[in-house]
Amino acid sequence: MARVKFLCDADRCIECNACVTACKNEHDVPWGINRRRVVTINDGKPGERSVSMACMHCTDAPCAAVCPVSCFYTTADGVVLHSKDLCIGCGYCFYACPFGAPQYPKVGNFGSRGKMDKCTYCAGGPEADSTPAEYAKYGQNRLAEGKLPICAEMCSTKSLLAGDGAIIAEIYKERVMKRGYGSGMWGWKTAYSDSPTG
Amino acid sequence: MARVKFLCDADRCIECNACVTACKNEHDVPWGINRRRVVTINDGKPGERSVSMACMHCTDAPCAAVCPVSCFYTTADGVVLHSKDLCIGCGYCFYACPFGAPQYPKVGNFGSRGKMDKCTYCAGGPEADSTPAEYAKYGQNRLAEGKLPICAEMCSTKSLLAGDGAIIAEIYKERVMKRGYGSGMWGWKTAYSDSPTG
Amino acid sequence: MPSVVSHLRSILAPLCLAFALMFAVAAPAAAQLSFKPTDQAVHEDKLLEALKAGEKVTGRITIPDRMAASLIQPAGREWRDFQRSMLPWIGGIAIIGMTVLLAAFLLIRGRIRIEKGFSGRTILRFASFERFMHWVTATCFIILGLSGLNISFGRSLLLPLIGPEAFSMLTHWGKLAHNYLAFPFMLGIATMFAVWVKDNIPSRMDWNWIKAGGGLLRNGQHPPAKRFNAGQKGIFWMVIIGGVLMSLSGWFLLFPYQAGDVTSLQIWTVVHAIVALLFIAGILAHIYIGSVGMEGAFDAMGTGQVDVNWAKEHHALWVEEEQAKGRTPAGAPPRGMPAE
Amino acid sequence: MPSVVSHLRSILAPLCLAFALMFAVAAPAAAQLSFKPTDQAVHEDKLLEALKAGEKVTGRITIPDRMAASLIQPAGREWRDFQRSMLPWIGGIAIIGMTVLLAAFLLIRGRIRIEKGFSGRTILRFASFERFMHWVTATCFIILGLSGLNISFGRSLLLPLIGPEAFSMLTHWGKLAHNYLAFPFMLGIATMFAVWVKDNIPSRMDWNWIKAGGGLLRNGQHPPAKRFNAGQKGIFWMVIIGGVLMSLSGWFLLFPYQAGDVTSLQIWTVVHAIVALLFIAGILAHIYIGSVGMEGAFDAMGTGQVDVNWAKEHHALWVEEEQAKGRTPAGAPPRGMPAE
Repeated sequence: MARVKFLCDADRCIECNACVTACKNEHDVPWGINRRRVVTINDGKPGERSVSMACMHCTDAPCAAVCPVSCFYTTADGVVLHSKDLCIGCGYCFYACPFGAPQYPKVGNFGSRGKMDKCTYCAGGPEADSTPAEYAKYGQNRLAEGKLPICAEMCSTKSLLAGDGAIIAEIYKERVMKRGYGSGMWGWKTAYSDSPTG
Repeated sequence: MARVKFLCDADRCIECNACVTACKNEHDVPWGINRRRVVTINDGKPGERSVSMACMHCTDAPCAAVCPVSCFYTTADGVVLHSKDLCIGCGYCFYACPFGAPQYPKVGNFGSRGKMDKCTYCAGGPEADSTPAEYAKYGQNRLAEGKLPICAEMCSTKSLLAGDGAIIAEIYKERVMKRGYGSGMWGWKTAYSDSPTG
Repeated sequence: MPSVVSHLRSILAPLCLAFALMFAVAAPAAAQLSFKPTDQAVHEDKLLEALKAGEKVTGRITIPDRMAASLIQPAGREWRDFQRSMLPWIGGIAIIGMTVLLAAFLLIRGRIRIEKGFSGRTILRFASFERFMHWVTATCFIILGLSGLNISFGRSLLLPLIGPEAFSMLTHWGKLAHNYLAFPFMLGIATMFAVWVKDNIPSRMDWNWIKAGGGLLRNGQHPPAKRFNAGQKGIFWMVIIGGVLMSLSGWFLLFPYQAGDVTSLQIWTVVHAIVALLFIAGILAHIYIGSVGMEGAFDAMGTGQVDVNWAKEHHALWVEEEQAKGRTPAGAPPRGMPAE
Repeated sequence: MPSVVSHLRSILAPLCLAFALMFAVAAPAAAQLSFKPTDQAVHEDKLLEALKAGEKVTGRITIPDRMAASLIQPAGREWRDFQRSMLPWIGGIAIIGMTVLLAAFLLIRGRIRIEKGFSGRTILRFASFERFMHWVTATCFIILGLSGLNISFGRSLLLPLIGPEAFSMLTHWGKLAHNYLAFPFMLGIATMFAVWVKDNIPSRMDWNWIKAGGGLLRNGQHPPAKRFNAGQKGIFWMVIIGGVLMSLSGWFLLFPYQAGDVTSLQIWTVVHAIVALLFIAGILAHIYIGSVGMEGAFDAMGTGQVDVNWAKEHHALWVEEEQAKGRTPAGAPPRGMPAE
């Protein structure tokens, strides 16, 4: 597999939140943590758009850059993962992340927030693939089973795309060509420092 | 919980097939078996409607009536389940089911189709709740965890409803009142011998 | 006044035209705006009402299983009614009815004796291959029949006695036996047809035999018959026709969806069940007459040698034919007979 | 002709009216039909460009976590740059710079001796409570400082030496220590302020002391001072102001999201880090002068008793005040001095 990415085509998102539900369900994500969320801008006004956002698995990821214990790593597919064994829950990745992806099970009591949790691109963590230990910490490892992230697989309007960055960018470009407009590949430039649609 | 039912509001279904995907994913349903499917009638013509269909968990279920080994039972919630230990894979339930719900892992070789598989309303089977044995045979037992079926939970347009029959029928009636039309609660009368919308 | 009218007309005419134009232009837009899905709505109720018997509400599906395109098949309910309501009646009348009939016959007519008693000399009626063929087919039939009856009625009759686990296992093995014994049974039917058809062509003589009641109803009356009398021919053709129907319907159940969708399977199960019950009833009569019902009859399929007196009474012409061929009765030692 | 014109007018006028009406009616319908989402499209690029510094692209969210309504916060990148690029420079200049400065000072000026040598008689400079307060705060400061430096620079300096597991565990315990020792540290700062503020009010005398270089630059020069000279007052106010800033910024990091969203946390971490580095640099100078840098100075916080000669040289007015109060120097046995 080439470099995998997420792409959210906000012109298609109907804010159904199925991606959010699917993610929570797939990984048994605890209360209070949302690895994915849908944000609606200009709500109720002309130009309303909804965007499904999670960790974008950035190129040169800010979270990895600022982590005091260097608990992040990038897989061969370009997925940004982290080790909950090394994480000290300091919150630095959340400060640096442009997308608000890192989540913490607790907030408060003397800054001890627990181990950071975030979208794994359904690719688990450093543990051996598809083991109960991996599941308990990071959720399902769908990539190891040859499956793509459940959020995108389940997207009813195929607004959220996951897969080879080149291919999903191509799909988006074709859509924009065909329908004649596009509000942008949300977060793409920020995450990957490129913008195939210019 | 009262008598649970499924309700498919075909005027809302956008044929995204997320319910199908969610179900297959939730229960690790093998290749070739679809516990849920989306059927589109009048495809491409005026009056096109898509309906998500699975086991409706009928009142006085035909499958239970015709099973030669009486392997079906109805839970206190009104969910129709079956025991794969007792099932002999004869296919009778499929002949009697108005909704084509029963599925078989094999077709052919001298009528040995393997144990029947069908929608469990995410309620597992006769095994102890949420055990690996139950998962292997029937998939997740979400009801035991206080969750509703994943197909309806994930429905992007809330076309597919699951839950207390009285409540979801009420929701549907309100919708019909508000929008001024309704193509019917698909399969409801056939499955439950009543029709709250007349 | 006329000028006013004329003026009004000259105003109204273009106005009407303009309005007509306006509606012509605005109509599609208005239609778009006032689009009510209800106008073109598909009502499930109406769809179901419009269905003819056996039809299904069917659409398009995106999964490979084409049969899944059937959305609702109301025929399932009729099939269920057949299985749970009609079949027990058909089975009850056919099987219990035949059993009562045979019991009454035995009670009234009694066992049909060899009038002249056993001669002690026998003649070969069925060669060993014929007997082998008969018993293989018969054994298959009995197991097929019992396992079939178990599928239809075991749930009511046997399940309460032995419990679900034992019953399910029994039924599972019964199903396997049913599936695999179908093949020797079909072979047996085909072989029987090939071997015996030449002796089972109906003839005028059969009509006389039937008119005479086959000699079954009264003592001392024995209408002449060749190798098979009309009663036996009836059994033969029942077995052949019933066997073919069972094989055909069973074949489609053995290899489901080869001949069509669920509707055809529903039809074949109904055919299979009705023919099977009539078949079983018929074979019950066959078993009766070949064992308890008639003295000396069982030997034909038992040892293959029948007593000459029995043969002469029931198959006078066949004995003559055999003797003409030089096949004289074997000089067997006199059979141990009851002191009658 | 006029009649024709009049006639035409009488036709055209209502026609125009009708057309006007037609457009009035059809216009919204046409707008509906030709609706192009692109006309009102929200372009991510434009949204991002329109953002002011520190602003976020924010919308509505249906989950309870209100902070999740922030869609994109470009400020994260600036915060990252601060952490990874600026902070090492600030830290390097402040800490390494101060160390180099002190080393140079020691090299050039040498250790500042008691000119008249140890008298052997001492006077109480800091009561035991003051010393306890000082050392509790100092210990907290050292652990806070080291664990803080580890958070910022441990990844580069320590991680490669001891490996990720050991480093992560160390940093985790360091973080806990940092979080909990913050409280005694804050208490210490508050107590120091309460106890010492009356002796640290700046006065004209301090100005003279500073002009004279505090007697540090040249031997034999000792500008008069009360209990604390201007240098010590400087340390005091650095500790108080630095401590308050560290406490304030740290408090918001200890209890995140009490004071606002991620932006305020970004700001507080930056404040915390910069103040901390300057604070550490300042305290390095304090440690130097109180230990290696000046003969007899450590005793003040060590035993609490300073040599009378040291006291007279550095705090002439304070010694006079103490003697006026009747607190005479203790007749301690002559201190073991080097033979100088």
